[in-house]
Amino acid sequence: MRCTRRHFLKLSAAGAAAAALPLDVAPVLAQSGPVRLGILVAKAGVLAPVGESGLRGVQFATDRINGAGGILGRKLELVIEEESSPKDTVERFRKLALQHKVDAVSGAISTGVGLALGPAAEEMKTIWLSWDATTQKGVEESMPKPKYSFRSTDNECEAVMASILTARHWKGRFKTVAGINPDYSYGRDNWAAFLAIMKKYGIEAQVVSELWPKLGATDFTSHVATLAQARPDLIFSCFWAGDTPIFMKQAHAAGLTRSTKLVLTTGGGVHESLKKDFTPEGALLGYNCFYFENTKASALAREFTRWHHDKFKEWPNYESDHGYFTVAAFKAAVERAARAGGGKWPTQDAIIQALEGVEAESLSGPRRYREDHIMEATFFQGFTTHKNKHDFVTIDPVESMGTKQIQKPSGVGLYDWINGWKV
Amino acid sequence: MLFLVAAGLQLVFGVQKILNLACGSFYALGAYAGVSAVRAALAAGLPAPLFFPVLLGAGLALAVIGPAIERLLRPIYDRDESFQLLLTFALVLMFEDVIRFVWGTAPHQLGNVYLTYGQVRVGALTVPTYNLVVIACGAAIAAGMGWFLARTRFGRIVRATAENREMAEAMGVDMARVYSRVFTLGVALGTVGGALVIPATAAVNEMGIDLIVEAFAVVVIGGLGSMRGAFAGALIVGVVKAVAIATWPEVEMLAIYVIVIAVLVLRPAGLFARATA
Amino acid sequence: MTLLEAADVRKFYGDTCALDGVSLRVDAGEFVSIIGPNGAGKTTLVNVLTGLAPPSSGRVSFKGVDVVGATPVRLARLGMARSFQLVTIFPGLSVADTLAVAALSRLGRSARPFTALARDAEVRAAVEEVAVLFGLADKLGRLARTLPQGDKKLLDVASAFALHPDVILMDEPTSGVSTADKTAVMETLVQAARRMGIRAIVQVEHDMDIVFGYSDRIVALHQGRVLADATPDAIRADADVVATVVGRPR
Amino acid sequence: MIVRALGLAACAALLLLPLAGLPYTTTLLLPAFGYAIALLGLNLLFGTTGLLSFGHALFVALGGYTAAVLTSRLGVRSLEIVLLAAAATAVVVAGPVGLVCVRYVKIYFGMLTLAFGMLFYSFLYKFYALTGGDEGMRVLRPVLLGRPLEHLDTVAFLTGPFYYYALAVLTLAALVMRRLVASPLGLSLRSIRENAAKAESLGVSVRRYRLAAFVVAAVFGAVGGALLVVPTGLADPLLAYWTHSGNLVFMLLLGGFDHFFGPVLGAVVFILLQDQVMSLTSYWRFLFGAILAVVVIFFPRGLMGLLDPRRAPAP
Repeated sequence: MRCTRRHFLKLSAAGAAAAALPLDVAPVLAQSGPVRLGILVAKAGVLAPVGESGLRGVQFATDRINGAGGILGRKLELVIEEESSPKDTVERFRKLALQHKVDAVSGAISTGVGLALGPAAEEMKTIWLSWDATTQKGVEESMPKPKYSFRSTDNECEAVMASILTARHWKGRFKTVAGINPDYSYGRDNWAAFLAIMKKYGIEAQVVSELWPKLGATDFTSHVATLAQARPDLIFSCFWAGDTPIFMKQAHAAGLTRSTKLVLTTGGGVHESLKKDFTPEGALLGYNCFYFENTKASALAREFTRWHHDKFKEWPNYESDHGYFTVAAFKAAVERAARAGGGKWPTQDAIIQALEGVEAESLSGPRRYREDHIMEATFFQGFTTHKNKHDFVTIDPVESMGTKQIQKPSGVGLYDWINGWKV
Repeated sequence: MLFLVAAGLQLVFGVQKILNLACGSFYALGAYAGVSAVRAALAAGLPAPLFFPVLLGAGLALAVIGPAIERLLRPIYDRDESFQLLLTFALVLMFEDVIRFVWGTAPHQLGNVYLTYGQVRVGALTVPTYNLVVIACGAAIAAGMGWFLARTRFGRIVRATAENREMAEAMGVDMARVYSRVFTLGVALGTVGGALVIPATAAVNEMGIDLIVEAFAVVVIGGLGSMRGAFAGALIVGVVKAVAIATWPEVEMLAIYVIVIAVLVLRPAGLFARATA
Repeated sequence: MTLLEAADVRKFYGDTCALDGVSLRVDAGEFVSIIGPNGAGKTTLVNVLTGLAPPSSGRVSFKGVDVVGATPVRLARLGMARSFQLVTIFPGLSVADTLAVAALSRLGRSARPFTALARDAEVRAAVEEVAVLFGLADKLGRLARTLPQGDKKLLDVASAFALHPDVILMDEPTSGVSTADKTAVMETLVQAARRMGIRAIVQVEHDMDIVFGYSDRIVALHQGRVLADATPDAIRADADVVATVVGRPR
Repeated sequence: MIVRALGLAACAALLLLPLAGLPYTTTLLLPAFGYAIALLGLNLLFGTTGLLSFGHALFVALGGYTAAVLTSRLGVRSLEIVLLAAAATAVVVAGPVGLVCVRYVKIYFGMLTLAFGMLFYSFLYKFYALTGGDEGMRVLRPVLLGRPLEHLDTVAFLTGPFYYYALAVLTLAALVMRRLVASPLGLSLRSIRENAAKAESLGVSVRRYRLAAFVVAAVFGAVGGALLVVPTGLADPLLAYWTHSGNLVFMLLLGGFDHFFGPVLGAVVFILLQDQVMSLTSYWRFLFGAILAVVVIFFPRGLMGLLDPRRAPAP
């Protein structure tokens, strides 16, 4: 470590200050070392692949930032802890805040964890930039105006977009629908949003079956049999984990995919496992907010996709982009606050203020945080095709919609908002 | 498939009086090994229709871990069952991470081999032939186990040990060997079960932990230590799940636990337990 | 006065008939021995009388109360105690604690959750009384499983005595005790019973010297039926019983 | 005595810890206190009565959800009332559940408790309108002894008043349990563990006392659970999942089930160990499995057995 004369003087000054005001020591010292960013990432269970993907995005962002000299000259350092049950994750969050004294925390995917972390972030007075953990009711009920937590996009964005596309392309071409969604809040929210939007568009589709397998289930034989009996014209599913290919495979084996229209709002999360063998063409497939083969992708996105494929032999998915954006947004906010504050390292309050409305380039184009701390992004969906160089399906053409169009605005209830649409 | 795991559980419990929580882990291991083996075999140029014996082989080969694990359990045979239960719980924790370490967190699957054998129509439903092959295989293993236990010399020794350990020991049966082999057989039932199911699904990290509870349900409903019970229990659980999903999906999970509790309360020895004192 | 009475008791295990119409009466002040070859139904009879196994049919009454189907706990409260053929103790409890379990039960204090056991003088006195009678007074602090075999047997019986029962049923009280010590054990038991005011003793016993030496009456069982029920002298004179049950008198 | 000296030192350390300026370590001990109380209960079942429950998490979750319902739905913020309500709920639930469970012993008892635990888990998960489903239910900061303490921020609240409150509840619980184990009822329960048939023949109503132990254990579990969720601020269904029950048994065994302070030590060591190992490697489950295996095979009496080897090992 270099120790210049000036550095030494600063330290002595800090020492003198310490003697007088011991409480002020930590911030002074903290501003000279690296910036510490706490990361909460799932490493086991259903969420593990998603967590890993998010961490890759964070690492890519960190490498780039540090390669370009860090944030205001300070290196970015990651402190990685595991996201598990809500109880344990809150404890990890506390460890990051109290023991590692991180400048901000990025991460968390599970809704339940998010519900616990939101208040914890407020209590610990630590900035928390969520990757995916987002929840409507809990946070709104107990934390109407969060100061420290910055949430991801709403749960239902992908369902809203998929529903609009369904109405646009398939209206009048189906009479019966069935839903098979994971048995937890995300699944329920998406299915409810889909039904509400169908109604809004005047599509009187009869629901012939509603199935709720456990999240991460590996056997859908009974579900598929039930669906085969119900013979829906359209099946809606917001599966996003390993259950997606399993369901598709078993549905395909039972002949269910031949004539039925499929809406898979979030299946792009495991896009590489959706092999052509069992995933039909013409299904509506959502990639959340990052599509790896977007022809309109930015140079940054291309660089990341290349890096990801070289390093992991896999094509990246959306969680990487969530992870990337949280880091990029933090950097942008610090720099924005520093510009406003005369170039000094900004205070936490200044960073928070700068995060509100901050815009940064993500892997999927520009993204921003709204003033109410909710992420704005672009979503990608489209109809599946087998015409590509891979053994799995891709989409063509790629449709994109911004959250301005598919996410309810600040302070409005989801269904009030939907009912207020002009269609 | 549940039947195979449950049968393994039953066998080990019947003979060694150990309730093996790790049976689900063997199932998961079998699934992962099955994927790897078939992938390697296909990459080596094996014609696709031959994948089935490869799966079986992978499942069976994996059973070599049986004797090692049995060795680990050996010091606590004479202790309270609670300790045995806990030791197998320790195995569950360890295997979960072993799998994660070796195969990573992403789901592993075998693309199209599922439909290599084509599909058949049963009534209004289209069923992959592979499912029938697996069902036939399960039935064959059930019948084989029955034959093995009833007719072979080793089978008789196993049954004698299950009935009365001291007596069998007094008659000169080498307990260490019997236990080792029985346990390995139990492991093999689990790993083969996992390997066979994999073409229809994908191997995921948490499949072991999830399966344990269901395997338990099967065993409790069927009666501890009873082969016939394992078969019947697996059928009951399967049917209850299917009916619940078709009629009232909300109660799928609940229904199984309610049945388990009802069986334990009304017929604690299970529906098919032998009348032993 | 009749303390314990069984009438026409039958007990089936599946298709096997263990007791086939057994009737038996025990009066106050009596020492009754049940004898018979292996499998005659002796232990089954004790189990039926003490509530461990309900009879398939027949009546059992204790102190004039119908006790068919009564649990061992209820019978213990009514004043019946038993010891077991194989040593039945609490391996991990000390001698004092073992006896205290019985003393508390007799005093109706087993369920008290918050009183300090160590400070209950009445229980301690009861424990010491029994311990002295059985020669266990200097071993009160030892864990039951560390006692020599003979002491384990005594502890088993002593804990039953500590209930201060009216009737005690002992299933082979001297089994596992060396021949030389058997008489001493029996002396201890009989003395203790007298001191503690136990009103009747029923025992199952194989050792004919002890049976004939202590009994007021002997009940001979054979294949689940009562073959004879008479005084020792009458039994000795019954050639049939001697041949099937007693064996050649020494 | 070394053990006594160590114990006193540990108590002193616990009392002084919040003053040492280690806020994280201090908050880390809070769940350990909750677990310790739950484990005291679990040990009354296992260590004293000889029944191994694989469903104790049911009652921990029950206490947690009682705290959640009271603080966030019904507006009852007094922690004293929350703890009493948790205890009362535990009695109401453990009564009928116990009545069914205590008819069985050993493996059957373990499986039945596991099934009930999973039944409750499914209930919490499925009836989301009532329970919040997978998202769980918020637990708001409680009021201690009628004092809102609103001027304190959460860290100060947790490491100050709440820390001592939890420690006091734990001390109280330990005293009550100590009394219980040394009472006639405690002896009756131990006699049941040692030999149920013999106990019965000596007039001990085995089932009734097992039920009593089950209910008391449940009360301790629920009180511990109610304290456990306060620092988290959330009660979620995973609290009732069977692996959580497994972890509880793990902690108990780690500490030592045949020593009175085993449960407390087990909870503290488990939490501290988990904290360290989780940060060290993502393969901490493997390490924990290995530790459990070693404990089960070589040190069945747990850490307390190592510290205090006066008694011969149980067979």
